[in-house]
Amino acid sequence: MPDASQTERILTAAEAILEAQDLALARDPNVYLMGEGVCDPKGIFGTTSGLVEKYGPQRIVEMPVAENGLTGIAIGSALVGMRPIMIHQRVDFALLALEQIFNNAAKTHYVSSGKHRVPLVIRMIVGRGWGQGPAHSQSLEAIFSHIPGLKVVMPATPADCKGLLLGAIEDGNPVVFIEHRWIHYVKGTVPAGYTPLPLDGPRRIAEGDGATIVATSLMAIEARLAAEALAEAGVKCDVFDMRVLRPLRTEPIIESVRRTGGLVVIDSGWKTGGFGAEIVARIAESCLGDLRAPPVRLGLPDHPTPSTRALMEGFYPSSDAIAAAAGKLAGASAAQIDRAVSALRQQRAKVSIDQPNPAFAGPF
Amino acid sequence: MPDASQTERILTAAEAILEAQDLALARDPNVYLMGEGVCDPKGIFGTTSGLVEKYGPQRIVEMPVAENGLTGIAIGSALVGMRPIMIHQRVDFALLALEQIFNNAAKTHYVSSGKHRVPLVIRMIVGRGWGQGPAHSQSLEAIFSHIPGLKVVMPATPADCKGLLLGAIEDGNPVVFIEHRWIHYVKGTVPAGYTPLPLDGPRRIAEGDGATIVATSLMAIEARLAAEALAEAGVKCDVFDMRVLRPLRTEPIIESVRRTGGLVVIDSGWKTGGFGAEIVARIAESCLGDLRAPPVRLGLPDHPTPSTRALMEGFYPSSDAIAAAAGKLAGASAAQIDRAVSALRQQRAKVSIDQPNPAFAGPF
Amino acid sequence: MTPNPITESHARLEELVPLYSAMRRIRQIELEIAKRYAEQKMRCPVHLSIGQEAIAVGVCAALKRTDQAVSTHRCHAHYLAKGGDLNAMIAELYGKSTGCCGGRGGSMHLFDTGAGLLLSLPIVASSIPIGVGAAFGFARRGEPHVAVVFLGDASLEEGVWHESANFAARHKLPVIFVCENNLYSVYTHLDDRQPSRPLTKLAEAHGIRAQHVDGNDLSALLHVMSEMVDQARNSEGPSFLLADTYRWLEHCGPNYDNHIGYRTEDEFNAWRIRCPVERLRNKLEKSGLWNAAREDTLTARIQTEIDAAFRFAEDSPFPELRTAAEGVYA
Amino acid sequence: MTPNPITESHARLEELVPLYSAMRRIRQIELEIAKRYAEQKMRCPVHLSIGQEAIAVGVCAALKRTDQAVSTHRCHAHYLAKGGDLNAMIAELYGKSTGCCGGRGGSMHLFDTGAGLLLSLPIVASSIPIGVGAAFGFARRGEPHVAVVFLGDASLEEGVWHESANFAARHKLPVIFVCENNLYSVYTHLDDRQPSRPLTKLAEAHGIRAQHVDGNDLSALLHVMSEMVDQARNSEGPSFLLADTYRWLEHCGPNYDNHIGYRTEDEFNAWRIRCPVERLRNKLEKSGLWNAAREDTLTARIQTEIDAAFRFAEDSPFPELRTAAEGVYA
Ligand SMILES: Cc1ncc(C[n+]2csc(CCOP(=O)(O)OP(=O)(O)O)c2C)c(N)n1
Ligand SMILES: Cc1ncc(C[n+]2csc(CCOP(=O)(O)OP(=O)(O)O)c2C)c(N)n1
Ligand SMILES: [Mg+2]
Ligand SMILES: [Mg+2]
Repeated sequence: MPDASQTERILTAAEAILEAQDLALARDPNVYLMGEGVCDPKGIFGTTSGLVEKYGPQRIVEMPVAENGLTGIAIGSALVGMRPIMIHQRVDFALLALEQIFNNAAKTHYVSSGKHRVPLVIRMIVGRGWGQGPAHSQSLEAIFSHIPGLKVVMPATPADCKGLLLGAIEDGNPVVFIEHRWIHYVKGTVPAGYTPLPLDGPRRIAEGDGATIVATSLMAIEARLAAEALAEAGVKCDVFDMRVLRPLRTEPIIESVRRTGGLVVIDSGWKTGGFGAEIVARIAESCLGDLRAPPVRLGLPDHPTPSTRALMEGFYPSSDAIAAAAGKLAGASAAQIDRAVSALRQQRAKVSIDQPNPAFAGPF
Repeated sequence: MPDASQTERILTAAEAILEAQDLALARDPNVYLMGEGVCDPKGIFGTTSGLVEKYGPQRIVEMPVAENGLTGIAIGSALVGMRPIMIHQRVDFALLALEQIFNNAAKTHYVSSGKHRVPLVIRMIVGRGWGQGPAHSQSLEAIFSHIPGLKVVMPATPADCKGLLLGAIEDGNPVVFIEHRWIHYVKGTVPAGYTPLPLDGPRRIAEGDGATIVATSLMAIEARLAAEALAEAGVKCDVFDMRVLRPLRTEPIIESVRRTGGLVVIDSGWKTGGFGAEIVARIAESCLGDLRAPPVRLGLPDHPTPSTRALMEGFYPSSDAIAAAAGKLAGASAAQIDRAVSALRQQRAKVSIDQPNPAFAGPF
Repeated sequence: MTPNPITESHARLEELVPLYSAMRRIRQIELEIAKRYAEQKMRCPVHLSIGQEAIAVGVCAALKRTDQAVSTHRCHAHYLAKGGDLNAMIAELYGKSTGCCGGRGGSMHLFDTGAGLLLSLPIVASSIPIGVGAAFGFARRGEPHVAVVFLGDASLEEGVWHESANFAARHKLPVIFVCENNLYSVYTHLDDRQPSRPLTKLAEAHGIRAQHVDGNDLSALLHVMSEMVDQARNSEGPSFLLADTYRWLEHCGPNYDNHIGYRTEDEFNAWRIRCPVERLRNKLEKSGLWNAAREDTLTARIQTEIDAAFRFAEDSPFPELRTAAEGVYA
Repeated sequence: MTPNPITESHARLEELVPLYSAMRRIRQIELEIAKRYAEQKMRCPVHLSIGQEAIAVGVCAALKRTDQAVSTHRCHAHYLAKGGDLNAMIAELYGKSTGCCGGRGGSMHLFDTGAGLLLSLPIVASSIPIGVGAAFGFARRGEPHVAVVFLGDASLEEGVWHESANFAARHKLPVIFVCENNLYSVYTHLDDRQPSRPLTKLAEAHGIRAQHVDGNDLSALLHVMSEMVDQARNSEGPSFLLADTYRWLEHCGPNYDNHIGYRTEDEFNAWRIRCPVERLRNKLEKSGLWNAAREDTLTARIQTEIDAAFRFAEDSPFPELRTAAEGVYA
């Protein structure tokens, strides 16, 4: 039980991530950080700031720009007892390292019949907005989630950023930890101390029998906003923040869909072949008869991310689109849906489409 | 219309692929082949045999073992007017090249607002059996199919191997052409001459109102066997050979499911997050009300490929499992299903689980 | 290791006058981008080349328009030096439909095949094999063009550089690798990323000729580059040009950042006085080829061009939203 | 370029007797695998090391059991020379539960941390960074072990080799890269893949000490390797050992394949007479340290061991099907 003093600790997710790493480094001498920029003055969007001063360059390891090789090096070190945390400032950079991640990180435990372990955390950050463009904004969780042997975590709250990251570092397996850049700014209560969370799947973050909304990372925040606005309009929905995409636990979602009869899934990445397809498929397999209407998937359309914000409108699913879809599934009246959608649009209009918050002014 | 002489041309798929490349090389001086082993005596399982003698090493380019760089080189050459065909003896090797494939091959046309084109075909071969093990047998079509800007083709017949490969070489886009190693041995009628096929999606290869079976590559062959055995037992099913996974055209499947009310999808790769999930999701979105029973997905279980054949039983979906699933969906009697399944099992028992055919004796 | 000095005649100096103007133009454009960045109308990351202009200009001066270069995230100077259209560049930064990529690319994707800047890419080292591939295409098609690959010191850490170099050497391709060593990858010094040894050895290991040049000395760059271009055109294979230089502003964005702690004011100042623009101006002035009046005229002419370009960008329409999904496939 | 010759004393020759036996053992085991492959009980690709045994033995003789090596698809000799269990290796080829990976890996995945063969991997060059990572771990944990990376000549074409070498050099890690240059990648000659220049330059480019050795001369290998191990243990950083050798059989499988056309019978014969096993035997015989009787005894002893290993493999149970999905996660 968190006590009163803990519930008052408000941190940004970036601070929560920094705190988790600090605690892990302090606790286990085998933990080390490796990434391009881990020691620099910007400290990976502040998530590694101060650590090199505290733990030294032997444990906060500045990395050459060589993602594949350094992933293999991290794996090799893990095989002899280290616990590396590797960091990529963009998910996109990890594309260079997939051979190491898919073959060596993911499979070595299995292939060795359990003799080897690869306790490796790979943090990677999804870029969005301010012209990040086609190769600095990809959210590739669908790809990682396809590979047995990997665990895939996408936190949405500061508390989860801390707790799930600690859980990932404690885990004996390779964990791909995908952070949305805009989540870094989110503030929330974070318990003090060493408080790892199990990597155990979805959490219900709103309740209701209207429809079931399933989302990850930033999309879980949009989904919660949507549910709140719908609730204001008199329609209550279940919202699940997936948190852990692999191993995939869908029981709570199945239970919910059985009750609500409606499903909206929101992908952070491309909809086609996205993570949401797996959720829809599992629901269709498990409780087809409970679906009162076709499930709805939201996600990125089938094209690369354009740099210009002029082509951005509607590119990312937003709370109003989620509210519209969920409201309809829940059988809300047009007036109710309208009320929720316009409230959300008003809210959104305060910040430009390519900024995480009004204070943001580039350059990345 | 193919004339009689054409319908008598029986080739293996490997021969059909060789013929397609030969025709394309003869026709367009900008076409060239590049791969590890394209010039060697084994000629990529015979699919490039004789080409270097005919076209010379300037056009049949032996490649250093450097998949990422050479993919970029192929892309660069495509940007200045060449039409490269790149070949990987295993899909797994392409993991090293995903940055180039996903970012540069897939996105350059879009990002350039149409000014650049990347007419690049990347052939990659799925290994199976004879102890190929975890890193020489992956079927990663789900990953490629997730990326806008790529086309993804998985042929199942010699005629499609030839026609779709010619179509892919003619296409102005990057095409990932995934060949199952066991398909190479399949024989069938192949039309003579330069006969490209449009990359236009699923083809119905068996007809019936019992259930709809959707599969790719070798699994389409297993599915056809299943449908044949079911038909013998009095149950007829629609079978679709997907052929093209991206861009994805599902209209014929939707039409079929509306009629049959049942869907079985078979993945060549891992089921979780596989291509089949997308098919199921689209069907649930498009014709939920027509599904009389939950859709069934078959595919690889959630673990790496073990090398030993002792752990192989049931690893790959086979015709009998497909027949059982489809028969049940079609409302067949237990006796009918039994009859089909046992016929298929008898057929299967003639070849060992880790061999494409009885003649195969290693080493790869 | 200090690069080889190059001596020059007055005649050669005269040839440098237009190149001086080209450098000055790039400097002034980059400064204007920096100045206007805070307006928040260029809503994309910008990696300015201030301090490094001599390399872009010296290298491109040795090329023909039909030769194709590829570049990186830090591509403004290369695009401009290779003859890219200023209007289309500024419009691209503004995300407008008149941008060289129709606004879809932003500042890290400046493409102009017509001018011979085939593309620039934001993933470190990702464009290296593309450039080698262009050279391979030229060779196979029997075209006399040369490909140039601009790369940063950090690119040399990516395996794909070596894979590309090996192939270029094996096939004696007409490609020139131009490495701008500005000592940093973002905020990380070369010494924190690589062992101490001459960077030229990385090319020589692949059997590629390498030369080390003062990257702030336009004249030296042009001299060495011209030789390399001749060799490439004569089917003598690839070369590697290592050019030492320094980035004045922050890695990404419009500001000076010597105060944040990753480098010293002293280091910056030592490079500041080696400004490639001032150095050449001094030389030209000493030779009577340049003076304050010409400088003023040049400044004014460039400013007129710049103002027009920004006006063009501001006045240009954004791409229409309905086009967002178009052009995924050819 | 010919490698440096090494001279040796009689005392040193005596030390070579057990290493000769080790080479002979590996040769005999590999020949037995080749002989029995047609039985179709070893149902996985096999990449035999016949002709290359000296490198495995010479390198591992300079190591302690606690040092860790990593290897490639062609790993049998490395596994055996490093002290891996023969029974577990043959059982692995048979896909049995008693295999060193429980049958899950097959011949390209021979893992035995206890013996110091951390792993072998079938993707070319994929184990290189793993070995460097092990060295990094040793250094960070203050453990005195050395890591050895066995790699083929084709590995040097993969970018990841360079990425790994750069990091190893930058951090002066206790790792030794042992490159077996057998001139071929599958059926493709080095000259078709790389430009002509000494392969040692690829290591030296990263500031790594390199030595070129006759890879069929066990004594030379041991000598150079011992020096490199000392340097690694003394925190003097990584080394690169280039060893020329030749693969006698086909790339993958049990047969001779000189007739299929990718190499000549002459080339094969030139290497055949440089057989590492025969060479050392001749030397030992000349020094009176070996004779036909000892050879016969050795052959018989090894054959007994081999027969037992194959019996062990044949008698061992397959893993149970119900375990197929187990152990995906720790
Ligand atoms: C593969 C990859 N890793 C990391 C990055 C982030 N990144 C962008 S620019 C840069 C530094 C590149 O340094 P250098 O090549 O020396 O060029 P410079 O910025 O100095 O011009 C890095 C690491 C990236 N874009 N791509
Ligand atoms: C990334 C990758 N590309 C291609 C292959 C196919 N392949 C297996 S072994 C081999 C040749 C390797 O040659 P070398 O490194 O010289 O080792 P050798 O076989 O001569 O011992 C190749 C290309 C592979 N396993 N991995
Ligand atoms: Mg730099
Ligand atoms: Mg070799």
